[in-house]
Amino acid sequence: MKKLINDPADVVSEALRGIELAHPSLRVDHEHKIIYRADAPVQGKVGIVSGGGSGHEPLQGGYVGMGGLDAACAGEVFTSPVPDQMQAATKAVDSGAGVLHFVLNYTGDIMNFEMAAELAAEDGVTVETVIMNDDVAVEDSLYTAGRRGVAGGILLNKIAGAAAEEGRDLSAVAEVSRKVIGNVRSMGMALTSCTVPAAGRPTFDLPDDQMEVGIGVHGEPGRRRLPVAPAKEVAAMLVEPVLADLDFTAGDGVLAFVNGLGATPLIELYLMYGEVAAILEKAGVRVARTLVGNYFTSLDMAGASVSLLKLDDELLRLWDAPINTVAFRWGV
Amino acid sequence: MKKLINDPADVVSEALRGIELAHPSLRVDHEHKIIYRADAPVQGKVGIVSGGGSGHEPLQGGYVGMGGLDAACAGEVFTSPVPDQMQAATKAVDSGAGVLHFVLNYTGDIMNFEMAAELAAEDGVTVETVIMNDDVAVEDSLYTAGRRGVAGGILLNKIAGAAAEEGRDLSAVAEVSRKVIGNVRSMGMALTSCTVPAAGRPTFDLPDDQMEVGIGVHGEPGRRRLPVAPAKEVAAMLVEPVLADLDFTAGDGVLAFVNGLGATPLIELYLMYGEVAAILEKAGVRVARTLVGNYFTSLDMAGASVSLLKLDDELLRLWDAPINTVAFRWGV
Amino acid sequence: MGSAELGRWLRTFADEVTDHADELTRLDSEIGDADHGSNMRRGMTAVVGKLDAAPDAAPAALLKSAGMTLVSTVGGASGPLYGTFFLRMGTSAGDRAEFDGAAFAAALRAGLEGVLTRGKAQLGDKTMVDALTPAVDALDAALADGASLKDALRAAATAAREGADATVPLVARKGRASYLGERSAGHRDPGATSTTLLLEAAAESLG
Amino acid sequence: MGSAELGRWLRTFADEVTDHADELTRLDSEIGDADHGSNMRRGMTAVVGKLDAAPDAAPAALLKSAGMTLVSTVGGASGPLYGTFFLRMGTSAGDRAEFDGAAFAAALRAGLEGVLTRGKAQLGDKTMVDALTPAVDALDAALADGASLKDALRAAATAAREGADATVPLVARKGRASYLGERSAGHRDPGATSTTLLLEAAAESLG
Ligand SMILES: Nc1ncnc2c1ncn2[C@@H]1O[C@H](COP(=O)(O)OP(=O)(O)O)[C@@H](O)[C@H]1O
Ligand SMILES: Nc1ncnc2c1ncn2[C@@H]1O[C@H](COP(=O)(O)OP(=O)(O)O)[C@@H](O)[C@H]1O
Ligand SMILES: [Mg+2]
Ligand SMILES: [Mg+2]
Ligand SMILES: [Mg+2]
Ligand SMILES: [Mg+2]
Repeated sequence: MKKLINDPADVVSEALRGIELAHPSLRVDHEHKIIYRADAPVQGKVGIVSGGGSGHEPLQGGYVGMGGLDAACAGEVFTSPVPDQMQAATKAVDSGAGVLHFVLNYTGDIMNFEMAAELAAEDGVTVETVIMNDDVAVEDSLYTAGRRGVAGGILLNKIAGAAAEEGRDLSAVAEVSRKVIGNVRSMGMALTSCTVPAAGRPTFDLPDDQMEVGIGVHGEPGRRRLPVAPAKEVAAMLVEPVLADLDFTAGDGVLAFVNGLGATPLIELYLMYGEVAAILEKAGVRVARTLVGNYFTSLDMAGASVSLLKLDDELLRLWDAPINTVAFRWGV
Repeated sequence: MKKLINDPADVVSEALRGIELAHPSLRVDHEHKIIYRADAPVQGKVGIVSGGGSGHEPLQGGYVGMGGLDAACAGEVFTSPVPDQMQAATKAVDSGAGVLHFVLNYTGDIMNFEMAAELAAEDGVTVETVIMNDDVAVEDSLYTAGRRGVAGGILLNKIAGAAAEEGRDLSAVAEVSRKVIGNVRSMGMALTSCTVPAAGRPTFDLPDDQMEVGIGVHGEPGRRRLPVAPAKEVAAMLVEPVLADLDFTAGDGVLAFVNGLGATPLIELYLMYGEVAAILEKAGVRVARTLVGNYFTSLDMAGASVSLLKLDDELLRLWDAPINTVAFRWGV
Repeated sequence: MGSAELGRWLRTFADEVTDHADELTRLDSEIGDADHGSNMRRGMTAVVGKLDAAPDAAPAALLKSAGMTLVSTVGGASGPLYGTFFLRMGTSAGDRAEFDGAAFAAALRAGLEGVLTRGKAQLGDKTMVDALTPAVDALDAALADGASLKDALRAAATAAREGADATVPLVARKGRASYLGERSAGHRDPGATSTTLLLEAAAESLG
Repeated sequence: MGSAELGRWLRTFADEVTDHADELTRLDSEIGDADHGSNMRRGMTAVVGKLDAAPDAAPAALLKSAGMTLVSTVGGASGPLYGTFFLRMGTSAGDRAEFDGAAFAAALRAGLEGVLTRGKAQLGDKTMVDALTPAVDALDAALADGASLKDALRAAATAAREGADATVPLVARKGRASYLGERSAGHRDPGATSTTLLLEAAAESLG
């Protein structure tokens, strides 16, 4: 394993130190591994707390700030944070307007946020929870853990953050959040595995001529292993299942999001976006907004995911609203 | 080679297509492979043209826009653009106030920009050229090609772009550009090689327990090959030669810039920044601004570079001035 | 048995988890995200720290503190699940200072119930439940047959291992492995494997 | 010789460059940035396209168009250098339709001068100059000794290859390889190698 780290056990806490030093607009609770916007709690505003395993850059902290999250809880690499973290964050960002929990649909995240919500209730904080499950690679069913939450969570951060900034109340912010979740679908693929620092070796072995399609964001192997294909074909493998799962032709167009998994250069992501845009055009899907870059990575995995969010006036306006975070900044 | 591409020969042109589709604020001349800010030429403003080999994300185009560059010429991967490109860009962005050429100090870039300046002169455009050479890994001497231009060029784009936006004249913008060049120093290292699409295999082989220190940004091997070391030691190897080359304790503090070479996750870059900040503090260097991320990459190389820019009131103000580009956006 | 024995059990489990951390992580890398070994090691190391800090806590307090510690330090799926398991054992311990076999079996069953409510998994979903359920059943049965606690725990450990072995051919329906669909078959479930270590530690250090 | 022979020379060089593109890129990956082969192939392929488009251009026009095409399609260091080389050859050709040995040698020397002015490299800096200089000198010397153009070009090609071989032990002082300092020693210079192909193509197709 080749990484710019010290003791693998300290990766998360040492990265948090760097984030705090690099971004005066953020406050870090090192004991609980929580990244706060410096001015939290914001009076009268619904608080938004997210959290998840570390290793997904720009880290949860990249979306903390005005127009985004109030707090992000960083778990160990690829391990959901613990209830104490969410409890502390929930208490800290509640200004009385209540707190919304953003959870990606993984068993661990669900259970830890569930326990945190139980504890927060004892603290007298009203908590609502929304669960992102946008990954069309996973078949949904009552008897399984359901679909994973992947890159769509980034779009949720932005749009719900803007809604909260507008001063909407808890149920209204939760409502628009559920609308985003209902309107977004994603699909990803990997050219290489990632290497978890504590594990020290790649999570899975992938021959030089193979790729994993329908990949998770924690190095879980994908649904299928296929021969490596040209970008044009890979784009089709990602976009088609997304289009098949929801009608994106209706409405006011889509936000098209090509996300990098960490080690794939931007030049390839833009090339991929060119292919995605061509497929969408053929499918009669109008692109109203575009996002291309490494916004929800899996450590050093090479690969990409495509997400489509069906827009309407409200979502479009909230997407365009000002935001001031490490990862997204516009209008200020 | 595993990449999300089609024919390796088309990587640059296909990526440009994606960039144009993703960013309405940019205009792309596909014949000449030039990325323009959509409103160029800006009346009365000095034009700024940069260019270089592709493969350095967020591509030259990432710094094109209000408060940044007017045009960026994209060469083949790691190959400087040709004079025709710079000639066309220079003509297109000149509003009569003259055009400044930003060149990174590589023989190819120097010669191609030189020829372009000769051609632009024949077109009746006044051109000034500034050459970035911030890499302390290379010994400077009259008899060699001199120091390479590396990540410091990004800081130049921002600061000179702001000066031009203020309406300063050509010589004034060139003057502040030379101040930046005089005040910035960089040093980089790599954990892995990168793979040039057309070459199809890693530029150099690096054993699992070795790293290259004093690396170039085109996969040129570094000055020394050393055993892999903890981040704390790597940070020292990068910061110390930078501090040894210029006194950064004087003045109004520094801009500290930890740059990723492409495949190194942000979590490692922030961890590295924590180490860099600790060393600077010990050395009595005050950090006034920080930049951490993949701002000048080498395709899919894993590694990082550290740049320090000595600030004064003027540079600080120009750094903070509004900018609206793909890579940097604030104040608007 | 009392706090001393329970403490020995947890310490033995901690040693087992540490010795097998790489194996557990490797299993998790095949159908999960390569962290079960480091998760459990991190958690049980913290539990041992708590034991050292409060050596003479009563059984209920000891078990609850172990549960809280796991919840607070592990995260992931295994944190809440193992945490709930020990919390419920603690509740079932009530204020008794000593356990007989029946009381210990009842506590284990309470822990299992906790895991089922928290995780909503059923037998055959390819989770730790597939090791824990047969183990608790085997313990009850052996005690009912009048076996000594030691022998009964041995039977429970064997049942746990058999249950974990039986997860290999299964297609996961809960947890991260479920995302693999058919591809999850042919691999041993990491959580069922760590649960086997828990029962083996009991057989070794209790009764 | 006239345009026909010059065209043959350029086409032969283009073939050589294409056949050796991987080798040139490999050499460049050792002390440069792994693109010299693809750069030269891209450029010479374009030159051949221009030749096909304007089959009966006069020598000066033909050489200048080759130079302009290389400048416009190659980039990097080799684009301006090889481009300037052919541009200067074209200028030196003036309006003559036919070259004798002396005139061709004079044109090559003019090209060399162009490379020196553009690149400011000196003999021994580990660049294409280390192959081109001895080649041009050898051509002059052989012609002065009354050798046939064919033999003189063979001597030039041999001198170029020896010059390229001699770059192996050198520490580069110009170009990308200079960044390696001492580490640049022990590797053959890519540009000197492609220049050898240029001279070998001349020996094969001219005189
Ligand atoms: N719903 C569930 N019910 C019971 N056990 C579960 C459930 N989901 C997962 N597990 C167990 O948790 C184990 C994985 O634990 P771990 O890897 O530490 O957490 P994570 O999957 O969050 O990384 C699985 O092997 C499985 O035995
Ligand atoms: N200043 C110079 N003068 C003469 N030749 C040079 C000079 N700099 C570089 N070269 C030649 O150019 C070759 C490299 O060409 P190429 O790889 O195509 O360009 P780049 O180095 O820009 O990638 C070197 O091997 C060397 O022979
Ligand atoms: Mg996990
Ligand atoms: Mg090059
Ligand atoms: Mg796991
Ligand atoms: Mg080269």
